[in-house]
Amino acid sequence: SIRSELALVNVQELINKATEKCFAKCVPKPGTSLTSSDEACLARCLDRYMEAFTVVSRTYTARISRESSQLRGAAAEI
Amino acid sequence: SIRSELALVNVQELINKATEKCFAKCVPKPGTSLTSSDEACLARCLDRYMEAFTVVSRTYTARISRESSQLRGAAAEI
Amino acid sequence: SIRSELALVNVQELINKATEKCFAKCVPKPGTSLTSSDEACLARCLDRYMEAFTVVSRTYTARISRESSQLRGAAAEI
Amino acid sequence: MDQLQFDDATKKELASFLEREQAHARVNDSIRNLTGMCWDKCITSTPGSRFARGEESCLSNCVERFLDTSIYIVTQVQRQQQQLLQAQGDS
Amino acid sequence: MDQLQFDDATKKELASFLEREQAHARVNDSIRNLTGMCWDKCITSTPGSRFARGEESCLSNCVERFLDTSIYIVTQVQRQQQQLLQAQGDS
Amino acid sequence: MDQLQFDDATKKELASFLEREQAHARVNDSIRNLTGMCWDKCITSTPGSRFARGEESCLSNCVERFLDTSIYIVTQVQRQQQQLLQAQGDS
Repeated sequence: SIRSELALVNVQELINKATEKCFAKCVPKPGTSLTSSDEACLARCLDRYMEAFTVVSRTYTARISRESSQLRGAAAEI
Repeated sequence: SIRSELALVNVQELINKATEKCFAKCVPKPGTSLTSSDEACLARCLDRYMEAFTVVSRTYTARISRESSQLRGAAAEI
Repeated sequence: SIRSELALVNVQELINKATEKCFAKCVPKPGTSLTSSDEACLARCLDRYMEAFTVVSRTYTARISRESSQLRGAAAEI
Repeated sequence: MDQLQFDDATKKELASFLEREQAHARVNDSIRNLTGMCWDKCITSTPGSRFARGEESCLSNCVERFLDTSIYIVTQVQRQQQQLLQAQGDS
Repeated sequence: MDQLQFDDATKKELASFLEREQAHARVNDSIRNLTGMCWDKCITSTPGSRFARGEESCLSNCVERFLDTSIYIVTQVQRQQQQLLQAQGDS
Repeated sequence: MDQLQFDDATKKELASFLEREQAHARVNDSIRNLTGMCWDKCITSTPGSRFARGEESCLSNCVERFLDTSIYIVTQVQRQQQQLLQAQGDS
């Protein structure tokens, strides 16, 4: 369906962004292999990135619903 | 019309860019509210950004019309 | 044809990227004209950028073909 | 690739479905972009097994202040346009 | 979503209108992108009630030198391609 | 803008041609993006008449390690999803 395809695209783009940000943070000087300490950094970075996404998502959604209930309240007063 | 819709998109993207650039400049460490000095910085930043847009637009347009009149001049010589 | 148009778009976007990167590197403080030393820097930068593109392209393609032959090998074992 | 024929009610329903999905996609884009931008602003240390002190509150403040900024700037633009229109009316 | 039928003259006019609008949109995109890029290069101080010394001339120089750079690079690419073709013709 | 009619074999061929071209375009996009990203990471000196010591190997290592990173992260995401599904099955 269109809906699940859009959701998939969203997840893929989120993972691409996490890959880009975590590569920048954890592999500043790319060597001849990914060391186990690089991988440990990447795993923690991915967890933090997903947590950051959750925090941003929660804050954004709460703000939008707060604003729109204010708008409805203002409309009711007219 | 298509024309006014394109113009609207252009203005919206300009405002989005100004918001992004001025947030980066005026709110480097986001706190629990936007202070009045943050807002003063944002107002000045917005004015400068729009002025920068005008300077860039004027310079770009003048250059393009200079280049195309040169091209026409060169074509006339053949 | 669609194919040659796609190839053209690819080359144009590569040149745009090279222009952006080399302008950032060779013209950090834009003056009233492009000096001959700016131009010499731009020429070398363009050569290096195209060489970088070749290195990246070769490495990427080799890796992809290595991975897909591994996949085929793994599939044959089943 | 056959031509589909819809009656008017179905067309309306389809249009409003697509509109909702597009709005949804725009919200998702905003959240993804804000995550990237606020990550760069707030997460400056090497990633640990949890957020460093102040990083999580920085993230939510970053979202709230960015939205404040966005509203403030749109309001400023509208105010300036109104002043422009008024000045034109006066002259 | 009804099928529209245009005669050839209208089709041509429509095509050239769309072309002009697309060219216009490309110019707008370039100006917006140049504004962002030159802003980062030239406006390094905290925004004041007017541009700081040298900022405005930096902005217009930035646009002019970027266009110079763009022309220079395209010329270089074309020259190299011609040399390549000539070398192929010689061998 | 006339309506074209294709038979099924032609439609299939066309679809697979477009798919191949799209895959090709995606590879080109990836290579261009990687070039930009690895250029910023590896080429820090002023451009000379050849790469500075270590720059070329940095470029190819950058591509290889980025692909390693990409595979590692996708694997991590899949592992976490499986653990989530298992935990749901157990409860």
